[in-house]
Amino acid sequence: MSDNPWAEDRGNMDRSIGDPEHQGTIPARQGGPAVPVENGGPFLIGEKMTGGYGGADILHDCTIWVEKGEIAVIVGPNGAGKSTAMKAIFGMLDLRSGRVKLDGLDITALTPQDRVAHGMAFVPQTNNIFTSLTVEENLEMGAFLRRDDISRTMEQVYELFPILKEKRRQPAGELSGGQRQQVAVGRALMTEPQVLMLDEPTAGVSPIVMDELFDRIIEVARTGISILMVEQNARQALEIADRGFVLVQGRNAYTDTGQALLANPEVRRTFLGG
Amino acid sequence: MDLLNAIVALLNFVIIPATAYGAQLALGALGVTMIYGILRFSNFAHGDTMAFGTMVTVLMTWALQGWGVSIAPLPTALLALPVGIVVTAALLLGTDRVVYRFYRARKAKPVVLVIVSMGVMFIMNGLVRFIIGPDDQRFADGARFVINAREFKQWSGLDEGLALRTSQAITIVTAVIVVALLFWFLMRTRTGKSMRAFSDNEDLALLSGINPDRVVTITWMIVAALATVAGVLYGLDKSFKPFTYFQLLLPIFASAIVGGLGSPVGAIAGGFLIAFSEVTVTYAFKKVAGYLLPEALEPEGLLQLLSTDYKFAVSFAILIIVLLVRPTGLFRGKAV
Amino acid sequence: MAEPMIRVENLHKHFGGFHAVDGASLSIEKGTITGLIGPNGAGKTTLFNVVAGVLPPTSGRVYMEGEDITGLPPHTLFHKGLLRTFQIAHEFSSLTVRENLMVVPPHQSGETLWNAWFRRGRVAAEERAIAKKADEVLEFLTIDHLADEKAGNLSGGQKKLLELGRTMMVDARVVFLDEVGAGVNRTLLNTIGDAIVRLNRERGYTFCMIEHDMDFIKRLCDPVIVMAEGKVLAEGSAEEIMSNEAVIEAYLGRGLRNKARAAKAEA
Amino acid sequence: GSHMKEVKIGIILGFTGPIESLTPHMAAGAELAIEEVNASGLLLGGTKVAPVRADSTCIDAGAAVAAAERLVTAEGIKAIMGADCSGVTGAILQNVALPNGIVMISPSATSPGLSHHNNEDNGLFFRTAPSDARQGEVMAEILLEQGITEVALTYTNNDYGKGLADSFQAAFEARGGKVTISVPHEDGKADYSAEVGALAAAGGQRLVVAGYVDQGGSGIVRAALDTGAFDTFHFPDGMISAKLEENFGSEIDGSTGQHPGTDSPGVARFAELVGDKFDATSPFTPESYDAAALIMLAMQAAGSDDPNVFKTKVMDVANAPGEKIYPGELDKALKIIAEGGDIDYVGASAVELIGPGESAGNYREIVIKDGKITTVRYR
Amino acid sequence: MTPAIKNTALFALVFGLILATGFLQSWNVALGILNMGLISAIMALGVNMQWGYAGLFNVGVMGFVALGGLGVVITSMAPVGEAWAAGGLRVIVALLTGAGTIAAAILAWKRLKRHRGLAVTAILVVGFFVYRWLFDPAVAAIEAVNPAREGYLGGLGLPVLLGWVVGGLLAAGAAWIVGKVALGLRSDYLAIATLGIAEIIIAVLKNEDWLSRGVKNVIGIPRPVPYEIDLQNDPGFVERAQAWGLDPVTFSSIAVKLAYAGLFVVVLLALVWLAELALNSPWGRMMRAIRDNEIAAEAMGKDVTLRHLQIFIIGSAVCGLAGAMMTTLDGQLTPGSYQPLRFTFLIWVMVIVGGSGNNWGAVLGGFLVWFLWVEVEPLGRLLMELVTAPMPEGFWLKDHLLESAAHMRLLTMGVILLLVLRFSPRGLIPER
Ligand SMILES: Nc1ncnc2c1ncn2[C@@H]1O[C@H](COP(=O)(O)OP(=O)(O)OP(=O)(O)O)[C@@H](O)[C@H]1O
Ligand SMILES: Nc1ncnc2c1ncn2[C@@H]1O[C@H](COP(=O)(O)OP(=O)(O)OP(=O)(O)O)[C@@H](O)[C@H]1O
Ligand SMILES: CC(C)C[C@H](N)C(=O)O
Ligand SMILES: [Mg+2]
Ligand SMILES: [Mg+2]
Repeated sequence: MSDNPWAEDRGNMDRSIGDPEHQGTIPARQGGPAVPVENGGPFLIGEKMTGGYGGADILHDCTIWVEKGEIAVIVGPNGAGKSTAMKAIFGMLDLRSGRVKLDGLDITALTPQDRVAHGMAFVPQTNNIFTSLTVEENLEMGAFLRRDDISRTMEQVYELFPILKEKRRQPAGELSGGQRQQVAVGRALMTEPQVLMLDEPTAGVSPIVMDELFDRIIEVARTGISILMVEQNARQALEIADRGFVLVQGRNAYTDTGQALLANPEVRRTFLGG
Repeated sequence: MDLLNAIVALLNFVIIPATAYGAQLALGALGVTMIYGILRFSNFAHGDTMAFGTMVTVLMTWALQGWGVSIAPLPTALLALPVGIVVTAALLLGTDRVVYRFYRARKAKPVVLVIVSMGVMFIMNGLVRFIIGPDDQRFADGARFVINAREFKQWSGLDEGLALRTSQAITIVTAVIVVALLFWFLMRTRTGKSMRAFSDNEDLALLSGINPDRVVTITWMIVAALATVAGVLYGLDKSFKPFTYFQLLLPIFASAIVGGLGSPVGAIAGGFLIAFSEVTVTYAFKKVAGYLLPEALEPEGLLQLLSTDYKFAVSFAILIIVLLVRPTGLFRGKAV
Repeated sequence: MAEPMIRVENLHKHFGGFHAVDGASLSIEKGTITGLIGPNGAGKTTLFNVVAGVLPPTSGRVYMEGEDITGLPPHTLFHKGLLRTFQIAHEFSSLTVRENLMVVPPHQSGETLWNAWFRRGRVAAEERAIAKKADEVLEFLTIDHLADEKAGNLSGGQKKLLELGRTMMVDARVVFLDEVGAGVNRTLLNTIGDAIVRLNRERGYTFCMIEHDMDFIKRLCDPVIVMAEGKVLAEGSAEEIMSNEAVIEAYLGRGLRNKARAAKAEA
Repeated sequence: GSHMKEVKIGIILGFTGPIESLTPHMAAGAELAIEEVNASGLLLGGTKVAPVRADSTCIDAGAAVAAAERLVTAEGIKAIMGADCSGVTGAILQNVALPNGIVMISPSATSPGLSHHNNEDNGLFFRTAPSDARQGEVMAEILLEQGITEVALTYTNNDYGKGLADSFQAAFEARGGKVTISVPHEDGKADYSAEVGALAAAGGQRLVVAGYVDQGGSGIVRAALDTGAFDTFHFPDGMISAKLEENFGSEIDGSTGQHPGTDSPGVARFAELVGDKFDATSPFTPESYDAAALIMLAMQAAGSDDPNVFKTKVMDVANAPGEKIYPGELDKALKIIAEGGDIDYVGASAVELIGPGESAGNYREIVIKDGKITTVRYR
Repeated sequence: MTPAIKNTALFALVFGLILATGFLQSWNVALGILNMGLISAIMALGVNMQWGYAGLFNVGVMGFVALGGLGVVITSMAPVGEAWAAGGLRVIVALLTGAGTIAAAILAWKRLKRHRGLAVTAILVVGFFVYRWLFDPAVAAIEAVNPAREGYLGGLGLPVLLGWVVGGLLAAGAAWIVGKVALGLRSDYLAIATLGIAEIIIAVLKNEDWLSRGVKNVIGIPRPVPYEIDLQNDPGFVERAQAWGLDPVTFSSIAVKLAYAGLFVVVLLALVWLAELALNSPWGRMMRAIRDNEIAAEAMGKDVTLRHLQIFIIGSAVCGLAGAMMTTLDGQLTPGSYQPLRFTFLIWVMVIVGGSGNNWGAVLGGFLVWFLWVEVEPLGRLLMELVTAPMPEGFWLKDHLLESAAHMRLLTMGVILLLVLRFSPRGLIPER
């Protein structure tokens, strides 16, 4: 139950008066400016983040970072706070303490939209495409903040995901799960981000497409874009990761390179299914 | 048998009035559906928003008439329309600022917003009556007819007259222009697409850098324009009386829901469906049948399916039938 | 051979053009604890939802002990002894934990207004009995200290326990568990596992459980059914499944294919 | 005397609502009679009369009852000049006048349903207007005399419209006429195309509009003219006012109508008395003057402002025998009564109260000529 | 301040306001407000059951209230023998035919596999014509019976209090039909369905003269309490009044209002008692469970649709009962006066302001909002007089403001609703 007396609907399901399904969940925040800080440190870092959704804290002093052009992966049990950590880095929830820094700027105060303008892109775990818009419009929306010519980037995305070019006039809602996932990543790439954040990009995707996606992600990383992702397919993800974070109940349990974590028997046993 | 007379009678009493009424309903339903799609609640205050916009336009029209400004043969109200739209937009934005925004920020459930809109409805209802009073106001001027029934009879030599009022012609033309503009805006422009995106997936829109406040602002402005245009057209065609606008709520909602809430195409289709069924179901086909059938078969009764007492029961019946067969409305609105 | 507890025949469930369940056929034998595994989005939860009557199937049939139960509403199935828990906990958030359990027993006389008004003595007696039972269940689940807490305020794991507790309020015949283990602390998970086994042995409950934790599966389930892309991919004991090529390919995985690794090495 | 006594009379009319263009004249008519009496200073030994207005809204029974209740319990009025429309009149009578024992004289409520026999109204209710049972007959006669045998009929969907339509249809058909269709219309709707479509399809030589001029009635006429469905109409009382001329002018030339009215010498005197203060020919204005006058004359005759006392005198002063009293002669009447004489109030509308305390019914037949309402004759 | 004290204070405040009206204006007005306040409280209670207990959004309150009024008419008015003779039986047969046709159509739709569209259409068309053939002449005959005073079948001539029950049952019947249709749609479209059905009910009441005289109104409905006139003519009563130093006329109307108030209080308290018992029973727990999570409740064996239907019917019946009481108090049924703003949306304001989900909240809201609805008009006028006092006589703005004071009412209601929703979103007396 929420403590928000305005968000009560008394169980009302009446569709002729409201549309709760498509309602957003990201709370409106009062934005602030980005503040330059001392240089050095990782390219993007969420530092000692503590916070949650208004009730009890979900994250406790959680720190996540990624260097330029690197792939960082967050793994952990369900409900550990992986998605929450991503949201926190993207400014989708208020932190009680801790800060987020990007490229020498303290961006803790920025709203999510402003972070997009600062070169961050995010692909949520679910509901990550505009189902009623065509594939092409989805991509256009990705480039919403850009004022320059987007056709080149769009070509690149189509090169990366050829199937999308074929279906570009089709509403994205009609695509299969794997294709939707490609649209979602494509939309994010359209911002020409410096950091791409992916929340379980391979969820609901067949293994073949999953491999395909991992390939693409590596390719994207090679163009100098930092990648921060949450993965349930922890083994595959850690294999390609430069860095891995294991979260348990909102805390950093293990932090190491991907290979090292894979090699750690404790981690293998508890989180990777042996 | 007399095909021409039958066609003219049908045109005069069914097709032209229903088209004009349908266009007005469609414009009203478009406003409702825009709010539903983007702000995600059914706005009970929409009828009164229409009344407010029309009221401003009426006052402006009177002022213009007072100054002797006219664009005869077109009604002066068309000239006053932009003022009406601007003032209404200001009112809606103000309302959003002091009322709706608070709930939006708190992620209030749509049903809470609906109840809030009831409050706004009461206030606007009172406000309009406070300013212009509860009575009928006439503000139409300029030429009344494009085609006059009597003259048509003389000219054509038919028994049946055909009338096309200027207001009907304007209604249809304006509705076409407004709808075309709206669709061009939504389908082709960046802002329009961003609004569709917002309507589709609010969170993701935010993550794409779309500014929700801007979307909301533009939505209210479009709604103000649609409501004012719909209201003024309705007022020109019939007359302006605040209470009638409140009563339009039922057919407007029926149109929007039949078409599929949240779907602009649906709103238009719904508007015409409701208007045409209201008029045809209650029309007495005696005369038309009389022209078409040989004399021996001429009907005794009125051939009226339903007496006019129950005409708006028709909108409701259509609504139920459509929902039973297609629970999402004709054009697959958002409710799944 | 006796009729299986649940038999699913060529089941399809489409969402628009998307085939979430795409011709699945499987049986859950009486008295077993059947595991259901498969990649995310394989259609497991959807299959559950169809069997439990939450969603109507696009085509196909579901039988319970030979009786066709396709498309029956959940409350009817409940009375036939078919229960389910939810992957995302569906607690009654404004009710207390005890009330959450007390809601469950069917045919309570106090659920009829007439009795609530005019036979209060009988209702009160019944209430005491139900409350007592609820407290026993809470104690069993080690959350009796939370009995008067609003269920909305429980942690994720506790909500999962509550879900399980609800199935213990009645004499169920078959219980569908959707990821009871997810988000539940390991020691507690062992307790839950024990509870499941006990309910299975002592009360004869049949279980079908979706689970991602292979250790847990291995410990409890026989047989295990693997779903992928809406179809049944394999079936067998846990050991068989874990060495099944197709399953490894689709679900368990064995790391990335060479291409990805090569690409990485290059960089 | 040094200490002036004052008695209050409520004037409850629909100042807002569907006949708001009629009511200002009606109220002014009633107040004219009150001024006249006050000027004479002869009522009950110098008692002054104070009119108190309240809004009946014509249609909202709840609001009307509340307003009347306020006048009776808070303002302490002794009689009601009103109400105007039949529906609210019935409501006020039942819920306020009867329980509180207040005399009520309506100048314009014409519904046949208000004719109370058997003393159901405790002798408190009168009207200076005739019942529509009579108007229906007169209307049928007028039309048939003009050779009109087939009409379409539409009425405002309330007790007045429905009652009048019923009585007209019965009378018309009994005399061999034919009503092709009878369609109600709701007031306050802006769109009447469906109604006009049905009326046009049924056809008829003329369209009878038993509606209100400030409401749907005009809407129907407008739509019928625009579509060319009908060119001429027949209007009963609720439609006839200056507003009709203003709305349609010569577009409806040749249309006919009637409303309660007389050509008794009283009318001319009334017009003279009014001068250009307001429109003396507006429907129910003379009746309003008369209603107010009757209340005060009855008080004088009873020698009391207690409604339960003077209610018995209303019929006495209104009918023969006695000296005939015309508008402007109220002072004379008061004097005669004070001296113990008898009067027969004729007033502006040739008052003659019959059976249940209502006007016997004289009508003014009109025709629209060059966009003006002109009198054909009285009947 | 504990909730109990706060709630008592709120109720005390409202009754203080009514008492103040008695002292400042008149006791008649105060009792008038009290009586309608009681009726409003019952209406609010009905809506609160639907909305507060189950989240059902009913915007057709007006229709159920009107049906309650109809119940009173058909129960308590004297039967019109002549009309019954003219066509009473035929109308009944026609109505049964109509109902039978619909039942047959539904049955055909459910049973038939092939050609069912065709069969249903055929049944409906044939049924419609048979129905009209039976119905139209009967109605014409009935309405021809002394149309000025009767022209309808009249009622059963039973005691008017029985009419309250019948009113509730009529509303319940209508709710059953609406609920069957609207609650059965895949997505729930209850709001628009009730909005439409309310308008249709009013249209039926306005146009079916044979039933309740339509717009010609039924007046003179019998009363459960004595008539003022009779009291005034009763020497014993007059004596007592004079003994207490009261004017018999005023005293008689106050006595009658008090008698009504007594009846209404009994009904209200009985309803609140039943509602509270229900809410705190396993039934109430089940309803709350359904409201919290329909899917889970369904999985726990609760028939959600049936329960929704049940609560929808009960709530509507309570609204119908209140409507019957109101018609009795008015002594007349005037279909033309039913307006959604007054009978639907105002009731909603009461529920939301009072506190949805809480029976006492709804009752408080009923009293408070009704008081304001009545008193805002004179207060608004007073306010306007104050505001315009400095303006010169005859100044257009002054006249305009004074004239428009009546419209302050709607405005005030809106403002109150918004203020409560903003600062006390759970209402003045929130759900526990
Ligand atoms: N919008 C929300 N409001 C309140 N609590 C939430 C919200 N979203 C998530 N939570 C809670 O926060 C905790 C962490 O959730 P989160 O989504 O971060 O987990 P996760 O690690 O991403 O799990 P998964 O692997 O299942 O995606 C959970 O207990 C969850 O119930
Ligand atoms: N109501 C719905 N509408 C459209 N698609 C749906 C709906 N419900 C489920 N799906 C889709 O069906 C597919 C199967 O979903 P399901 O929840 O059954 O997967 P699962 O096997 O339970 O996965 P997980 O292990 O993640 O729980 C998913 O791709 C999901 O997106
Ligand atoms: C003023 C009149 C039009 C009133 C009408 N005669 C009635 O009884 O309602
Ligand atoms: Mg997650
Ligand atoms: Mg699942």
